[in-house]
Amino acid sequence: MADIKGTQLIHEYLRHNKKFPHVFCSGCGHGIVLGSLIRSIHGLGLSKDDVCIVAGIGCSGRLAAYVDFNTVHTCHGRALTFATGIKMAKPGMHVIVVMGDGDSMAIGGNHLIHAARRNIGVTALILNNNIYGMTGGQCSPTTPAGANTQTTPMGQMEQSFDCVELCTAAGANFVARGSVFHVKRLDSMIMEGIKNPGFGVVEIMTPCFTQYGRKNGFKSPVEMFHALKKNVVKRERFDEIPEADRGEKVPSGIFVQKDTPGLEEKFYEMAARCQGGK
Amino acid sequence: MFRGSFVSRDREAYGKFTPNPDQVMSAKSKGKSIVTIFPDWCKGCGICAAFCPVKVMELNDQGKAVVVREEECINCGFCELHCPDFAIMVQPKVDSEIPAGSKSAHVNAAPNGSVESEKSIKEKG
Amino acid sequence: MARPKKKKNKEIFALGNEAVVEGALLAGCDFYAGYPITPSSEIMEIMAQRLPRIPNGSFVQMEDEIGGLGAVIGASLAGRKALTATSGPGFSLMQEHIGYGCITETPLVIVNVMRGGPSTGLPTSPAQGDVQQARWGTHGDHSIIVLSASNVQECLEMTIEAFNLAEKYRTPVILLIDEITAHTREKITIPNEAEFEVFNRTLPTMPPEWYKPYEETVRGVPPMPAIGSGYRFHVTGLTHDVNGFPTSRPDEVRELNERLFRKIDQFLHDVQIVEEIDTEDAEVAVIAYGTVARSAELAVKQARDLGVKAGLLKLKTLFPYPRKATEKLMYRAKTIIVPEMNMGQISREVKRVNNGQVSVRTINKVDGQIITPAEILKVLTRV
Amino acid sequence: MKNQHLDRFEIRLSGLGGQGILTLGKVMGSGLALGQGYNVTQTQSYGPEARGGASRSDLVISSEKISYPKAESVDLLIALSQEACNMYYRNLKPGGLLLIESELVKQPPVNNFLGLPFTSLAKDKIGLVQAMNTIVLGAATYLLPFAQQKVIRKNLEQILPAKIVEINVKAFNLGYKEAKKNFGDPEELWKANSVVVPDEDTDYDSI
Repeated sequence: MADIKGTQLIHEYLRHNKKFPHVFCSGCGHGIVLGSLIRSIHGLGLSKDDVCIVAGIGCSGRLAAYVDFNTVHTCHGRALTFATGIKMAKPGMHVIVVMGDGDSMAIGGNHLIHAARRNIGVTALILNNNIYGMTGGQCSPTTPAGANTQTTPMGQMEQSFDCVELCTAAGANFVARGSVFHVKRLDSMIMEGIKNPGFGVVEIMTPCFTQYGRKNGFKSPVEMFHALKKNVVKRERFDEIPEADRGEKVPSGIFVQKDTPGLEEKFYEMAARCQGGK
Repeated sequence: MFRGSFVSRDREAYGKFTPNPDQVMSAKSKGKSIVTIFPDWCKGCGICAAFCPVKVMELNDQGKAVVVREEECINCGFCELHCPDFAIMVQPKVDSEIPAGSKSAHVNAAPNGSVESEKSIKEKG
Repeated sequence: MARPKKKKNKEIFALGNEAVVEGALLAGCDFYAGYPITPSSEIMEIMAQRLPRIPNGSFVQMEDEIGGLGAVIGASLAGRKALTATSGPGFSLMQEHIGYGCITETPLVIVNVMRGGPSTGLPTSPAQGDVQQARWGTHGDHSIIVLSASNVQECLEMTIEAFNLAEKYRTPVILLIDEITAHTREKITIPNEAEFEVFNRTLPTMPPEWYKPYEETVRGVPPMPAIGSGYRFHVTGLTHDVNGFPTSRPDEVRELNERLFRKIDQFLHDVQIVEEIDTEDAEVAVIAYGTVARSAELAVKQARDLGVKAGLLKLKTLFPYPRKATEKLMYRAKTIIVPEMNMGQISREVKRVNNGQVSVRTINKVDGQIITPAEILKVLTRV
Repeated sequence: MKNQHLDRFEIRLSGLGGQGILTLGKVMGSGLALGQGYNVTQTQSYGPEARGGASRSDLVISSEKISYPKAESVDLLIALSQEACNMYYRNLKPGGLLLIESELVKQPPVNNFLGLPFTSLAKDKIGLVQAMNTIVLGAATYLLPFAQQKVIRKNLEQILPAKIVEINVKAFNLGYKEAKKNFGDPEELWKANSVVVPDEDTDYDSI
């Protein structure tokens, strides 16, 4: 596998006994994230057996079934709890959690902040498409104000969550934001996230044309990619932009990178002390 | 308050993608690649056609991407990285063909029998 | 299956909750995740003390009961024997994941120390209100094993049993005890390792390429490898085919759902544990479980002294409901009395079996107090 | 020494929170169950009545298998506070003994009671108020005709953390000695009550 790359490499990791093409809509960014994840795992040289992908419910939840790792498709919002169990039981396993924005911050919001506080050594990829895609386009905790959705036909009135700030405040060890347009940067963020000890979060901006774009004035998935290209800017550049001109722009990059050991490391260290000192 | 990147309904029209001229003109790599598209896997989102700096692909009348100007390809890798359906493969011409087995295996990868209607399943969420 | 045999051995004076921990550790439990709730908290507290001291043991306190059971399922998928304990409100929160455990056939044990309800109810008083919830709490038709324990020694024995059944049948097992038993201290005997059987899940023996995670076997229970052991497969809460991938094909869906029932229903003799006391010639019989069975035992003894041919069927397995044992009892008995600390949950099952043969009397008490022997005796002597 | 046969003997320990009632119940139960081999169930009250100071622990001791684990009609009621004494006196069966903290229970409900100033004893003679419950254990061991002083003391030594064993053994001995000095022969005290429970029913735990 060493000398192959690109799409060929990705195919090495796909489960070809699953039906392809995958379930995602045309122009959905989730496939790009899947590719990026595979490249990152390959880039880190991890064995397929040592990687466990835990996914929640929703479009992002379907991602796990397509890759040839240990994969678990869990209940809505609860992926992090399963991942916590797996990581505590098998601390050597690289546990990567794939969640959507509603999955992680609405129904699973409590699990997200506590996983961050607990600093359990899993890496969470939060696929933020600003909408509940699978259920038909209802508003999610990251739907921007004013946006049209099935449940906000007159425009979203609530504030939205900033995933990066939320996870930073909750104490995550690694927090980053990328987008499916800036794939190479995304690859390196995911790799950093997996390498980093403790709880890591990578928020990935990904477009949902079918449920979000069509209702909010986008003519094609391509337009949404143009929007990503324009609006997702490196955080260094974002900081330079005067606040008034920021508009729809969001910063991307690595926001937090600490090397506090994860809960599982601390626990087994303590357990070794208990067993040794008996 | 955080605002997502897909905010406005009355947003400005997005300009056409203008590739980096240095990259485009790297004549060194021009015409040295084979671009393959698996039509069974392509869903016709058009990302590859829209963002290809040298317009190698186009969408055909069935809405799927096809290679029309392979010789222009500068092997920038954008389409491969951004194809959500893993349907595009860019390979160096030196090998003159796709390595054994990989093409046919991937094109006809759909399993026999496992009929799914996942798209129709509406989940709690 | 060999039940733990009693023999003079190490004795301790322990709470019901402590006995659950002892039983779990004897059965090989090495993972606990949960959320504290009265009256089950002692289980968690003692586990926090004990688990770091055993090789590979791990413990984590989660943010809620949903997380607790989620972590338990994750650990079980990773090859651990995992336990969580809770009580009323926490048990309600866990229902979602119980269903997940059923469809993914994940072995796990949930101890529910029943307290007064509904809602926050009576946190420190006993009740038996969660019986039907344990059976039918999670949505969708499913098969599950529910056990109960009536004294501290049984807490230990039934916890071992719960782990064995969970591993054997790849299913969640719920052990229902009530606040009285959980908070009663009694002398219990800890059996030697040789004195009871510990069952571990069947591991696949075929090469990983051949392995199909949900394939039918002779017992109906597919072998289960741990995550990370070389068998890479997909686990999903969606209805899946034998390969573990989601399906909606009617034949595959039916096959999965029927097998989930079949794998337990073909071994009812192994799953259904009852204890019969003076039932051979009983004309009036009591069917009881949990702490109430203790009162019933005394009442039956007192009734016998008074010349009433009374008997007791003590249920240790509540679901699948021990139909055969109940039918056997009804063969002779004219009246069946079902005392419960609820408004009639097991009596429902008894009446389903009854089919009009005998008269079924219920004693229901929902005031947070245990049903006393005198109350049962009163009914026993009147009929 | 062979154990006396017991059918069903019930003890209720009650008092204020912080007096160590629950520990006392645990230690006494453990001594009788593990040390002397009786069947013992020990339950305790939780909940609203346990808040606001009241605390209670029940022991049922029997040579036979114990069916009903809670105390129904109490043979020995130990009340270490006025409130507890008032509340539980009615559960004391006819002929049962009442042991009180004589300084804290100022108004005993009957004239026929046994009392010792346990708190003062702990303060003055042991120098540690927390040892009060162990003094009660010593006194109770003296009162219970089937309890063996040596066995209970040995069990106490085994289950307490090493740091506090010495002071507690001292307290236990003091309680035993004081009871012996003040109460007279326990056989005499129990004479009216044959220890075997007559079956008066329904006076169940109605708290």
